[in-house]
Amino acid sequence: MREVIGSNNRILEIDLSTKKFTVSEINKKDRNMYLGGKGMGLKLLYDRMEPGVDPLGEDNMIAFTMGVFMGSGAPCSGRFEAVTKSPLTGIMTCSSCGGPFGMALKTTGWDAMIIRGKASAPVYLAIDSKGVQFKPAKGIWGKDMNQAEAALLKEGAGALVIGQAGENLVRIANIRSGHRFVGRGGMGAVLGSKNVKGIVAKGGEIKIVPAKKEKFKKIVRRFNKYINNNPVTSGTYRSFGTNSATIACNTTGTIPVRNFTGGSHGEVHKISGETMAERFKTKWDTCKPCTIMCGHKGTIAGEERHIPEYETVHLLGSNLEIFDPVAVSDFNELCSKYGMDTISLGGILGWAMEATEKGLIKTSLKFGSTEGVADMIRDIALCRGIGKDLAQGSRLAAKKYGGEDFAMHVKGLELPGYEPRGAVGHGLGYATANRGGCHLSSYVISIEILFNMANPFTPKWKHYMVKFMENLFAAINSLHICQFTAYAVMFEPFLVKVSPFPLLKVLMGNMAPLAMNLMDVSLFPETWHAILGKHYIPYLGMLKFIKAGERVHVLERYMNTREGISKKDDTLPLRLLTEGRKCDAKEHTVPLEKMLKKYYKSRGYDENGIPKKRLLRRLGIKIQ
Amino acid sequence: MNINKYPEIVPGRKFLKEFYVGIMLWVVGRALQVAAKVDKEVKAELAKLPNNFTLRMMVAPEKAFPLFFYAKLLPSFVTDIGLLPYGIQMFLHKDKEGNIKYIGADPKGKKADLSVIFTSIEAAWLVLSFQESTATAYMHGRFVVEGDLPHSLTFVRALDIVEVFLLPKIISGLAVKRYPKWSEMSLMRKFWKRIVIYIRAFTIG
Amino acid sequence: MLLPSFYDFCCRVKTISGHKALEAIPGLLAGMNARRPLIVTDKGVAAVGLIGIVKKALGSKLKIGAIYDNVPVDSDYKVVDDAAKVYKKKGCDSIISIGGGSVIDTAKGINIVASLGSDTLLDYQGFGAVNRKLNPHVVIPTTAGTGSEMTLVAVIADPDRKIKMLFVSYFILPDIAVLDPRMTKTLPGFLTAATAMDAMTHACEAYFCLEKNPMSDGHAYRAIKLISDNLLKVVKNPGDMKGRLALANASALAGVAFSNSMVGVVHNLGHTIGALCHVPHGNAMSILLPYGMEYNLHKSGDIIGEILLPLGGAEIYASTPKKKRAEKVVELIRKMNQDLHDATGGRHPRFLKEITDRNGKQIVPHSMLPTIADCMMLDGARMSNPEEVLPADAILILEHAWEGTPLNRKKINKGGKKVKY
Amino acid sequence: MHIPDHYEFLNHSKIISGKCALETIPAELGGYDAQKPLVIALKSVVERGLKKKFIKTFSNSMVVLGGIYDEVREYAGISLAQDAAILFKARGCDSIIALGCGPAVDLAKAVNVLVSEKIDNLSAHYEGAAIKGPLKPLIVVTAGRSNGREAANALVVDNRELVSDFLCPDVFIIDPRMTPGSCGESVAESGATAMAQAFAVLTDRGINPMTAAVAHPAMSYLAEYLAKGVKRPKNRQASVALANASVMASAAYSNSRPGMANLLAGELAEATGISAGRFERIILPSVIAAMLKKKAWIEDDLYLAAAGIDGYAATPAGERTQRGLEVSLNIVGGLKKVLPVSLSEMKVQKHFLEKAAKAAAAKSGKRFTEAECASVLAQAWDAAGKVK
Repeated sequence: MREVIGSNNRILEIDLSTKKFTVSEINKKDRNMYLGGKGMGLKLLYDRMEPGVDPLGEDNMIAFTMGVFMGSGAPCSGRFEAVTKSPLTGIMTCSSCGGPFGMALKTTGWDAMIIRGKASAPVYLAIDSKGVQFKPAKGIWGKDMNQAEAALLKEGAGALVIGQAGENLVRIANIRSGHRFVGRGGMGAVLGSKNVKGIVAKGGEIKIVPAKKEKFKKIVRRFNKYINNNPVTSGTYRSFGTNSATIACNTTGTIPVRNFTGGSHGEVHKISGETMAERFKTKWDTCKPCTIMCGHKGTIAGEERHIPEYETVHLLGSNLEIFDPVAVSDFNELCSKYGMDTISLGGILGWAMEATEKGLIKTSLKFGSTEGVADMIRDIALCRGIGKDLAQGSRLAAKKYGGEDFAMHVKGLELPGYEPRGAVGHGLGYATANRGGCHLSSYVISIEILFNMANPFTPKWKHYMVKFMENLFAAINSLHICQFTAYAVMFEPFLVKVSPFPLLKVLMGNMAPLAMNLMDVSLFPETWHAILGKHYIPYLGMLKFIKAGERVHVLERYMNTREGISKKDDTLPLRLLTEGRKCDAKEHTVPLEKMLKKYYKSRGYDENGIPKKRLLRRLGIKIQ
Repeated sequence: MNINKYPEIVPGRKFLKEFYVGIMLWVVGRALQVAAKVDKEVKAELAKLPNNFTLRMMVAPEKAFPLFFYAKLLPSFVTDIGLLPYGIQMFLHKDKEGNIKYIGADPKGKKADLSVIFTSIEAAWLVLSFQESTATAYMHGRFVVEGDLPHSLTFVRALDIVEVFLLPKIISGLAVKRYPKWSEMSLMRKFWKRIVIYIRAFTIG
Repeated sequence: MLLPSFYDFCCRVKTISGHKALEAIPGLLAGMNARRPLIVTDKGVAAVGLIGIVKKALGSKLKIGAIYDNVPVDSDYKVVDDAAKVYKKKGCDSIISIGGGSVIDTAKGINIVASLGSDTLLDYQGFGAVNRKLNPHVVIPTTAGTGSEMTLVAVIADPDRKIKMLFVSYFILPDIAVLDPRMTKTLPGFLTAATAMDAMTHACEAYFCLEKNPMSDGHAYRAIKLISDNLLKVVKNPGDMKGRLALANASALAGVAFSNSMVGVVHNLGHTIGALCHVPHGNAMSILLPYGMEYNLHKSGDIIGEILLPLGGAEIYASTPKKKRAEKVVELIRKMNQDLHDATGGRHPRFLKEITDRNGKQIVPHSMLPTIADCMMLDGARMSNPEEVLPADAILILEHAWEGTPLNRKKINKGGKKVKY
Repeated sequence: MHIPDHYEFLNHSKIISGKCALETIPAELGGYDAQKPLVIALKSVVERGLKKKFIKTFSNSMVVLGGIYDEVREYAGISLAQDAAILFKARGCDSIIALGCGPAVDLAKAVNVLVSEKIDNLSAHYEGAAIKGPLKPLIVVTAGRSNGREAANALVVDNRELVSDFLCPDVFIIDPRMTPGSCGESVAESGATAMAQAFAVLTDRGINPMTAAVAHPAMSYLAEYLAKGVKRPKNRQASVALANASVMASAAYSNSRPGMANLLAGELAEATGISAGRFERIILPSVIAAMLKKKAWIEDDLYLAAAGIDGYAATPAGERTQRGLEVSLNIVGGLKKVLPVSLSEMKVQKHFLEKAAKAAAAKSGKRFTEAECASVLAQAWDAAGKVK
């Protein structure tokens, strides 16, 4: 096995129309500016793709990019990124996935892969270190994800597959690798539109060796210590998965109930992570490698299944007023069979239920009832009946049937399972997230609710928190390492650890910039540095690291503004802005306009939300 | 839905305009009564109206100006202005002998043969503050006529003449279509009548 | 275009126009949940066979409840009550009126009584008495002139009290007006001329009188243009269906225009002459129109001048200097009257003295003029004339119109400001 | 003058425009035997402080406002209509006043259907059931941005259209106290919509004298006041004229067939979620340029309305079509500084264009081909049809 020090830097560019591929190299400057993962994927598409192409057309490209951490043995580094123009939102979408395909592709010798064009007939791609083979997908086209993946895995260590939903160009279709998904933004439909059923990478052809082995070992030890000490990463997430947040969110009124009309519900404990862990006797089932261990599997309805994640539980559960964990798991299994994003699906079903209630469409769906839900999921995946329209996403469905005021999406992407009226900073995060209604772009709710460090109802400094977290997470997703490690890295260093909690809270509430910049996240750049070594690129300091994150975020924003995104799209569903909730003693809404103005200013956008030229120049983004 | 968020709204009143319009109606009524006595032209014009004829000028809607319980306590001068108690209105009566008389503002026991109704207080204000001429106001629907249209034309014509008598040219020029020339109405007659009508309107009637 | 400081415009009637417009009626009535109409008409219309045409066009889709053809020329409330009884007895649910102004007004009255439930029209006098939606009412005008199908007024006489009762309400407006050239096909030339000139007068007066507004202007402009383009053609060639359709349209357009912009001295005098001497309305209108314009020339000459464009065409308009345009309009109207006079073999009168009855007797004797001038003061149309009209002025106009000489404009009493619309 | 062999025309709404127009509302309501209206108001209008002025005009009248439901924003959805209907019933109202244009009117129409037909939602009507009887009186007080559907016999709630002659508002009140716009942009958008509608009516081959008579003043006012109104949105005279133009254009348009600019703009607006007015402003010049190139036949009405009587008469008959188009181009050009002039400037995704052209051609009833639509859009992509 060949050893590669630091990073391999090879890009595989595949043109399906001509069935040819080319090999190119990531240059040092780009590596330094955009790191890898998400940043690199965006940069590659930015250089190659014209704005205004049809997401489901030939001209769209999809990039799969690995980070520098992948394969190095850094903790929680088993993640890769997929970037494309989303058919659901019509703008760029980036999705992180922890499946085995990333490691397989990286160890096959590729740091990135770009697919363009459209195959004339269904194919699957088999990748090895020499290049790619286009193989007809006759046998697996039309099969569900389980069967297709099993078939492909015969030829390599990791595979990506789409289900029937992707084949049918369902705009919320996802891509699967192992038990993990490239979930959001309808990437499955992009592959489906290119007639690609799956991609399999041989794996195991090269081995990544860190440049500074000793330092790297030390850092990994420190990293693991942080993770194991942090109560979230080592405690709740490790024991109960992401769904451990349910109870905290329910008491603070931040779970979606009944298509985002309410923020808490009395029966939520039935679907909490703790209940599920006990009831289904869960075991770990995670990305590889991982130290946090948030993924779980358990025995549900007599078979071993993956335990639904927080978002799945709330979008397919509480949002539909369904509090039966087995039913939620059933829906989850259907989604992973047909290949659909559970968050978007939950949003769509919530919309459909309310639209049915209001007489806009005719379905058998009803809030609080599981009846017809499974059938509707099948209909959506297979584009049957009204499912065909629902498969277009809640935005397009609402355009056709009405009910745009309660279609819970931002920029076309359905909202995840946090109710922003209980955490306004998180609401701003939804509005400004580049790919649409996304919780992972900034996840300010972690500060507002999970760590209880800021008042969730005041707009004070929320713009700064959102900005800081966006930059940080963009950088983390470019390394690429699990986002949850950020909690450990942010809160475990000495200074934060010894500060009394009330002081931290006061600081965060009143001087957020100071508080946030005091957080020492230098562990990330240090790891990066240990892997790549100084001889390869200049030293990456913490500020530079955050700036790289900012660059990635602003580049994505800039790419989106070329597709027509502006202030008008940075908004929330009307319901969140105008309707008070019954679960609040005093009705309140998200004061978005106020926060947005400040956010634009601190970001360096103009009042219409377009990045100013000065900002782009400062970040070194070439204006096209 | 919380319907208390959208309260019912009972609109208020425009007291100043009510006051002005009330006074003006009184002046118009009294002036017509006097002019019919002292001026031949007005008399001839009003002679076209049948005898025993009651004319009413009012601002709609009548019910918007409720009868206050204390109305009876007020001196008749105040109630006759038509200001508060009976709505803003005035009555002119032509008796059997053909004399025109202003008979106050109390609608009780009076049956109007012809009603000239201003559609709103604002409309009455526009007309009676001479921002719109009588003809324009009619075109713009500022007042409607209930009863025989020909009679109302007679009335409007008489009103036009009285306006010329009462008001300086600069104002009445706005109110009438064609200001009479000297050949039609001599200066002497105009000024003399103006004085007489004013004095009598405010005194003996 | 002029923007008035205030105006209102209302024309609620759905217009159906075309060579096969009648055939659309069953569908439209069905759309309003009506299946069994009462047909209201007069003997004259029935005599020329128009009912047959309508019946044939309605076909079998619609069951006609009854046909009431007893409407006299001057309709009164007794006729209305009588017809309403027929309506109720036969279980009708809508009205189709076929005829001229009198028939249409009667039908409006019938609709009030039949829809609101009382036995007699007398119950619905006064402001606001008609206060809810009436049953569907389809109007098929046969004269191309009155524009009565477009107005929200119904004038119905009360012979006992010798007054004309005025019913004004939005709900009185017919629902549908059907303009079909087949209905005017049999109209003789001189009547075509008279009714069309009536419409012309509506349009012209609507264009220059006080309540003119942008919408009425748009309608009036097109009415004038259609009439000036088509009238002579149709009079000369009565079978010209295209021309007939154009005239029917023009009449409706003029009806819309004048019912929203009111009319002036021409109608003022015309109504009075009609009432006192029983002159056909159209004839009085066509004779007085040029005089009415001349009378108002000094006040609204510019506006009257604009009429030259639809009346004479762009070439004449452009070649006439601005100041002369209004005079040219008057000249053209006179010429039009003259042409019609020639084309109808003298049956279209040019001056008041030319109007004769069947026996060749003058209808308007010269001695009547002072009486007309006095009574003129009682007609509502004088309010909306740009210039004040007093008996002395009326005499001036009437004298000239009687003789047929152009108005001596030096004698007109001038004063006051320019008209503010 | 062209008279088609068959046409139907309905302009149900009464227009009351000018000084003290608001004060006529009690009398108008009285004509319908109503005296307790529910007011459905645009949030933006209320926020501009017009609510107080509006209420004041009812002084000294018997009218009691059953409530001012001011939750209407950009989107008209059934939930709002249901809420307003509850309010309507709870207060025992008997009529509806829409304060503001666009969604407020759509919503008021929907509420009217709900309360008059006594139903909970519109699903039956979406499936084709006809609206049965006459509805409650609906008065529209124009203010704010128009979407060109106010005077039409249709409502669009939840992006779905219902058509019925009963839906026409009964009265339009255009009062100088209410019409002044908040910014040049919204005036320009309403203006562009009205312009596209009037243009579509006046260039339609099936034009009839009635629609022409209504579209004529609309076009004239646009020609005279649009540039001024956009420059000075607070100008009362211009704003009244433009509000008039909007109402007239939408009344005429609802009796006519949609033009190419309307169809294309509608498709693009649906695809992008940006208001159609902006697209109309961009596409109209390209449509006009294409017509100029094609030397299409157009009734004289367009030039007459746009250039006024004198301008019209001074032009030889043969040149009127062309000059009419040129003048229209200039009117649209007056919006150059406030609205974007090209689709690329609007950052419309290029792949939408093809679909829009296809859909527009399909909806046009074979009047335009897909190729024509596509070429117009291609021209509109990069600021084509530059104004002279």
